[in-house]
Amino acid sequence: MSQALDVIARVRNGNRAGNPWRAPGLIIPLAFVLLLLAAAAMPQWFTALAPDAVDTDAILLPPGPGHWFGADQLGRDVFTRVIYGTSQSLGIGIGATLIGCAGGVLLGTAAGLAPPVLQRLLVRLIDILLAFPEILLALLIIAVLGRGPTNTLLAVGLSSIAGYARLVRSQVLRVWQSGYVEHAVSLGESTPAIIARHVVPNAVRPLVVLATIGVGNAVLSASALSFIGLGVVPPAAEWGALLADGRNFLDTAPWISFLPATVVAISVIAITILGRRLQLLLSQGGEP
Amino acid sequence: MNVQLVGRHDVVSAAPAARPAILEVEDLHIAFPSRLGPREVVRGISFTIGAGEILAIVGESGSGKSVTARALVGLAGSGAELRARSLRLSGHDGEARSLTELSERQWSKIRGREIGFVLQDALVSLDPLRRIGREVGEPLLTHGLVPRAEIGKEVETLLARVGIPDPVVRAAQYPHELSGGLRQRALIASALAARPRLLIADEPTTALDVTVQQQILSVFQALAKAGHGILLITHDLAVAAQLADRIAVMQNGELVETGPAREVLRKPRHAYTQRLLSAVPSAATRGRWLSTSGARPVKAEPERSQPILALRDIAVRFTRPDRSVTHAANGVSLHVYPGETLGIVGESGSGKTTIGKVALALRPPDAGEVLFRGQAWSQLSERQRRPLRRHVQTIVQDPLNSFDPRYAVERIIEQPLLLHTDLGKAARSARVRELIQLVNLPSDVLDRRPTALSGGQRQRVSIAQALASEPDLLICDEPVSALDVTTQAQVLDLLIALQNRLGLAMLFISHDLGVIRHMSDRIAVMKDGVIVETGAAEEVFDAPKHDYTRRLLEAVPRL
Amino acid sequence: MPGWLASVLPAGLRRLGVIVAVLWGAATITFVAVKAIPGDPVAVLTGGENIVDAAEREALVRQFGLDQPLPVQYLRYIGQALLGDFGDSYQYRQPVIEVIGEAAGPTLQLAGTAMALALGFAFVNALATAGRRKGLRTVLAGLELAVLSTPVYWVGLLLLTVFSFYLGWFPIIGGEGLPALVLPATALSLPLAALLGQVLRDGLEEALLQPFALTVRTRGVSETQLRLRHALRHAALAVSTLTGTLFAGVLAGSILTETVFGRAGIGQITLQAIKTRDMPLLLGLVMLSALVSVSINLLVDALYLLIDPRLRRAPR
Amino acid sequence: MSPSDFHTPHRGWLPHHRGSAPARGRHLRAAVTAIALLAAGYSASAADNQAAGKPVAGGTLTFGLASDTAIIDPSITGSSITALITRNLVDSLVGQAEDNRFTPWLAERWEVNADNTVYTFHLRRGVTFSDGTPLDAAAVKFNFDRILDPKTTSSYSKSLLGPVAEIAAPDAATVVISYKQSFAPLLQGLSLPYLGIQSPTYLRDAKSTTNTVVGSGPFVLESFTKGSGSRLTKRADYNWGPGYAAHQGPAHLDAIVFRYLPESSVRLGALSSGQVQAIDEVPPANFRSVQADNRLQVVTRENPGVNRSLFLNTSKGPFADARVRQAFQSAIDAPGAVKAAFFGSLKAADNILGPSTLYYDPTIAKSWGFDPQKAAKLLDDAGWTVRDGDGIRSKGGERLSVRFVYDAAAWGASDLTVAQAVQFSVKKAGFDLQLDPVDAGGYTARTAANDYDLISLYYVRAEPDILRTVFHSAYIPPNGANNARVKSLDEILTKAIGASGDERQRLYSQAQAEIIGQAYAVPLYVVAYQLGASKKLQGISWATNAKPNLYDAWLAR
Repeated sequence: MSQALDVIARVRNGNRAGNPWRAPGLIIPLAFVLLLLAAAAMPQWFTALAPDAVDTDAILLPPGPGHWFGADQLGRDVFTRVIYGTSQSLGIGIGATLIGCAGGVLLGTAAGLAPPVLQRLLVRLIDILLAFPEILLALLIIAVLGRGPTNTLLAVGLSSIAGYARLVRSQVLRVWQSGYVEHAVSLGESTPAIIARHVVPNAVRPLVVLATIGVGNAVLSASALSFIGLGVVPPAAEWGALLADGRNFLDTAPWISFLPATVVAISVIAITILGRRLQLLLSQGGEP
Repeated sequence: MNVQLVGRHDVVSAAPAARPAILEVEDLHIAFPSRLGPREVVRGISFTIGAGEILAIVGESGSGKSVTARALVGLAGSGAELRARSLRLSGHDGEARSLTELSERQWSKIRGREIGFVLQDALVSLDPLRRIGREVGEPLLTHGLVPRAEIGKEVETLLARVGIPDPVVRAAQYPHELSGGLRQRALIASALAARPRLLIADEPTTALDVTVQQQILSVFQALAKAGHGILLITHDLAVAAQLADRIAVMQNGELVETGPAREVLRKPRHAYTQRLLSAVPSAATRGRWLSTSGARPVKAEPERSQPILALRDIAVRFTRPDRSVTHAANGVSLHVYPGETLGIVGESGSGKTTIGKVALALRPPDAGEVLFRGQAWSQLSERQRRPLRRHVQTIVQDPLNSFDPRYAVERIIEQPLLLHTDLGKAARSARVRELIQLVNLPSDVLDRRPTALSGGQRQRVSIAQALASEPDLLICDEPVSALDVTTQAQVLDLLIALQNRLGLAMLFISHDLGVIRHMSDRIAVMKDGVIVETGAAEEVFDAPKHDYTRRLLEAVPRL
Repeated sequence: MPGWLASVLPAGLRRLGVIVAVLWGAATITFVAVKAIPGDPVAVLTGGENIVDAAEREALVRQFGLDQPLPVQYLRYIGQALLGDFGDSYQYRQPVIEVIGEAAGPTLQLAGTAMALALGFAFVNALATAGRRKGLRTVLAGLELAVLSTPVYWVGLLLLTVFSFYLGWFPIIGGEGLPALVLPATALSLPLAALLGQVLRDGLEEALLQPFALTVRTRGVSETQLRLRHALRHAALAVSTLTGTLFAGVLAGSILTETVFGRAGIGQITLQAIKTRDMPLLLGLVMLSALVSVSINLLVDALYLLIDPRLRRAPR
Repeated sequence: MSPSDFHTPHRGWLPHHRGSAPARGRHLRAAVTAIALLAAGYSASAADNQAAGKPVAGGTLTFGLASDTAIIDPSITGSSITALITRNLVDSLVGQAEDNRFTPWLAERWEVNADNTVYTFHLRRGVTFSDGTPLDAAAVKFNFDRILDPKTTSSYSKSLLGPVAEIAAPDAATVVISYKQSFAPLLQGLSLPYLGIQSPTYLRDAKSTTNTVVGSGPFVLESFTKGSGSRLTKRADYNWGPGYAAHQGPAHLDAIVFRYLPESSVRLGALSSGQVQAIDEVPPANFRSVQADNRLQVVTRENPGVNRSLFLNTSKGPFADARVRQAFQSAIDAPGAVKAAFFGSLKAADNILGPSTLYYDPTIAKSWGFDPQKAAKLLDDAGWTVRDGDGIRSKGGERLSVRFVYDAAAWGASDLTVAQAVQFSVKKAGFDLQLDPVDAGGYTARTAANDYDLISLYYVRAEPDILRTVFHSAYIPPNGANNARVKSLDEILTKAIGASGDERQRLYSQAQAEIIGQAYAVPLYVVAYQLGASKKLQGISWATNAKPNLYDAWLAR
């Protein structure tokens, strides 16, 4: 998937010149993501209701005052569930990305800098892992570990390691062969210092952007797992689970799935735009 | 290699005396939109080019010369605004037409057909994924000049015309399979294909070695003789001097001086032209400053008893992907004495950069050894060598490559201090400021990133960094090749001043014979990994012993 | 034999070795994973019923070779897998190869159509908007972003609701016939098209910024010809870096799309193999996907050589 | 009503309801005598009121199914979907009418000896399989021998045959099945498609039977694709329909197409847009709208037997304490949850047994119900007094949390809704009910290892003896489905097998009272088969296992 990330990240934004901090394209998604983070941390600020509160008087109530996003088949407030789902979904998204990146950096750095024999083995390992499409790997991991939010997080995260690792390795090799690493040698820096001070930081730099976009993708992956019934366990209000639940009511109560789906899409869009902006900043020298 | 101009005299069979104008430019302005309103990069320039005439526009980067060239084919860039009192091109039909206000469709009839365009470095200027033949034939196809079936034949004629041997074979090859010179000829052939009367050549020889450059220049000469009008865009006064009938000097979007080549070079009227001319290093400039007038203090004759750096019988081998072995260096022995500058000159692929790396102990030699101050240097383990590295520092062509992109200037210069001194934070900061002053940089560059600096400033930062550890030997690999003439002059002056002041020894690697001659006490000429000739600078230049040296010297265009 | 082939051949053999290593690794990882899945394989074999008595249980265990020690099971499995024999599916009581073979048809049909659609969308979109038509470019880039940010299954359900339930243009049900293929193929193709479109446009824009594009323009070649004759090949190189992602996208997409549209196929049996721990089938599917994935990579490398002469090391 | 088929509507892939089977072989034996006494259960009006028109021949019926089956050979699977489909492909020795009578089919007549150990069947003549092979005693014997052969890996069909001593074919038209001990449920088992007779020629030659069936039924299997569906076409020369059928001769329909449509919205959309004429598992949310649609009909067949209930593990954890179980029972608002999940299309259960089960005790309903105060008091009494920020109780530092283990694949969206409603309901009382979805293998492993607090099951069977399967200590997992791990009911349930009349009724009432009173289980709802169909589809009759028979069905023009 990180190949895709790379691609998404590489896609150019229209106004390359100009101060990227000032563009509205940054402020709006940034504000939205901050809002999401706030909702994840403090859901009770956004809604007075409980996400699992069954209300038999409100079953399948359409959106309106009191229930902004309507109510589901148990009369639970959909808006409240979306808000509470934020921490689940974003948590899985961020956690999985962290796992993927951390594992990717470790494996990728080792596969780029280890002694030749070990290096070849690790490269082969990455190749092997890459031969599994991520979804298959995630499904296998779920099958071994069982369902649940933590396991979803692990499955999505672990399955993305290989992609990140390959990227990190190529970056590590690029940096290792770069002029400034050679120059650092000629300045008299020691190899561990070079790796720690130059190679890893510079190799990991492009990862920041990819990771941002990766969070969005991990949210989508987790929701796909929920959709095929291998995601979180009810009554967790994870976004994918909300969508999956609501699909039985597409014709009678479309809001149960439509509004959460919109939130998912807007969130992922916001995160992706943020990532691209970040990349723009980095590519312009990183001076805010 | 001789250029045969067989056949084809469909171009004007020139009577140079008459020289009817092919292109007339009067009061051309080009502006680009920016946040502060339109920014004029070309401000009211005028010139004409007659048939069989070569006009060179000479200028430094940012002077607006390339934009001018591109504007003439309607490709100045998106958003460019063109304004001219008159911009007239005389076409094949003899009718003059205005190049202002053309639609894209009208332009595409001009491009290639009326004006041929040759860019720098054919490796990237020819589509790398297509065969030479198809690239050269494309204008024919586009303008429908020749039936499809005959294009191949026509392409062969074209290739032969620009002096490419075995045109049938070459047409079937890809750009990367050709040498730089052949490639550039192919590029010229493609510009000639649709038989335009006017050729525009934008730095057509910049990426080439001098000997190859010489060949390409003669192609242009032959073309002019055949009646083509040629607009040559170059930064290199010597190239302009050799090729052009007339020279126009451009600075900040204006033509500050235009005139017959000899006149402009011999009796420059404008101060900028004068500065430009005096900044070019050459035999004549030894012993004086380039960037300012006045003689420079005479350097003490170096003590040549014990070399600071000695290369003994160095060989470096590379294994190609096809398993064949090439020697980047073979039996190279060199000595650098304290306080002197040893220049290594050679064309691309001669192995001079490899020698630089070996001298820096960045690459172990496959045979031979390097001694530093008579002690083992290349034989040491990296751990043993590390503390000694402070004494040998390097300056490279593009300092951006050698700076960690995350670091600001202060951190860059501080780096050797952290490694080799135990100065405290405050002391380091003070030392960094000293060094910055030493290389004539204002202290406000310290918190900037190198990407935000100009090329000359960057090279100064890299010099400051190299000096931070108080080295005895500087290894400079093409340190000024990426710089404009005037900037190059300042950097060279700085290096010489520092050498005088600090008693540095320098191993100075360059392809530019002028620069080498200006800088070096002694010179080594390299070819194909072997040193063909060494000696004192005057000796080598005035009485070359080796054939290759002679050829090299002959190929250098002179002012 | 063309000269470059001779120099490519040893590299080709090395690649073959790598492929075998990758397949073996994938098989091993899956074997370990499958053995690590908790629970009793016999329960799956018998559909979870404890109805079988000890003797029958033993018969089943013996029939599926589960009584052997793990290393023996592993070796036998690897050995048979080499011969293309993955044993019988627990769930379908049929050779895995046959089960996969049956499911492959509909999935190939779906994936092939979706890929064709996606390529079509992407090419038109990229050619039309790379480096020009700013307004349209913004709109399409926005749409691409929206599609990539919306769950695939959700897109499928929306298409279904709108075009089948409300408009009635396409049949809801079905695995047969062209009309039944339209919606699932579209749903599957949209994210692929978005991704491809972005990369293609990106590749085109990058190619158009190269010096050679300027040369081509100075020859009087039209903008469209420049794209078709020159830039597209360069962009195709950029697209090929994406194949792994595309393949993964097709598999993930087919699992979801087949579920939404009730189509038979590889996606369905993969899901079921996971849900029911049908280990032989799961192993077979993983090997299939690894095989397809390495084959695609190989094919792309070959294409690369075909498109980019710089990669062929021809003796001068 | 069917005494044996207890796994009707679930959405899983695996053929059977997990854990439901262990006692199957045994509970069948005692059941048969009672069957004839049973009245037909609840039957919906729509199905019976449509016999108005005269049957029309022709047309293709497309039937949308919520579940798929992996194997179409009825002899080696227990899948209810396979049963539904193959009922049209294979004939049985005997038929069973809706009123539970056994009627002739492939067997013209039969004799059973007094102690139910020897069954003699006299076969109808002139019957052929669709591949031309004639049906004779040898063919029947071949089928049954194959099922009994361990290599066939048959499990359910084999259990229906019971502990056979010998199968004999003394002449071409006579089959004798004999047992060492009495085995009463054979006729009922024989009437099911799982013991339908297939062509021996085909069975002998086929490499694999997973995808094909060749029988003597009114339809021929034209194609079967896993994950997609199957297509059946009429056999024109069919002339040996079951005795209970409304007509003889070929079927009315030209063809039947079964389509696997797992998404409920898709299934419903296909029905309302006319692309299919019948679906199973009508989505509860749409139940009313389908009913209200004058082109459509919904037929609900309530299942007798053990209602969908939660079984509380009495052997360990918080539920070892009867007061905690009772509190749990009282904390659940089952009618509310069921109403929410099924939109009134199913009835909340008021007892462990469904109302159409023999000896169902209607008085039990009044003895329990949703009562939060009672739940709170019971928990206080039991010492679970501390409540944390979420309202969850604890005792001595231990949280009152209980794990509900279920097989995710066999658990539909509506059941999930019920579970979540229950979860919220008991949370208010202070229980932390954790849903713990596992797959089939995991489910078996967890129940066998006694690693759960709750399990949910239901059983389709009209005989109250079914209680023995669920509450007799002999069936504590891994030996059966006594997931409550109850031991105290052994005596009552054993005695009840041999008892008769009022005594038997009294014993079963006593058992029902204890199960509810001691809160071994919390009944949730009465399970039913729901058929949504176009009104054009007529002539459907019902098998005793609550599945539609399509032989008599026809499509009005």
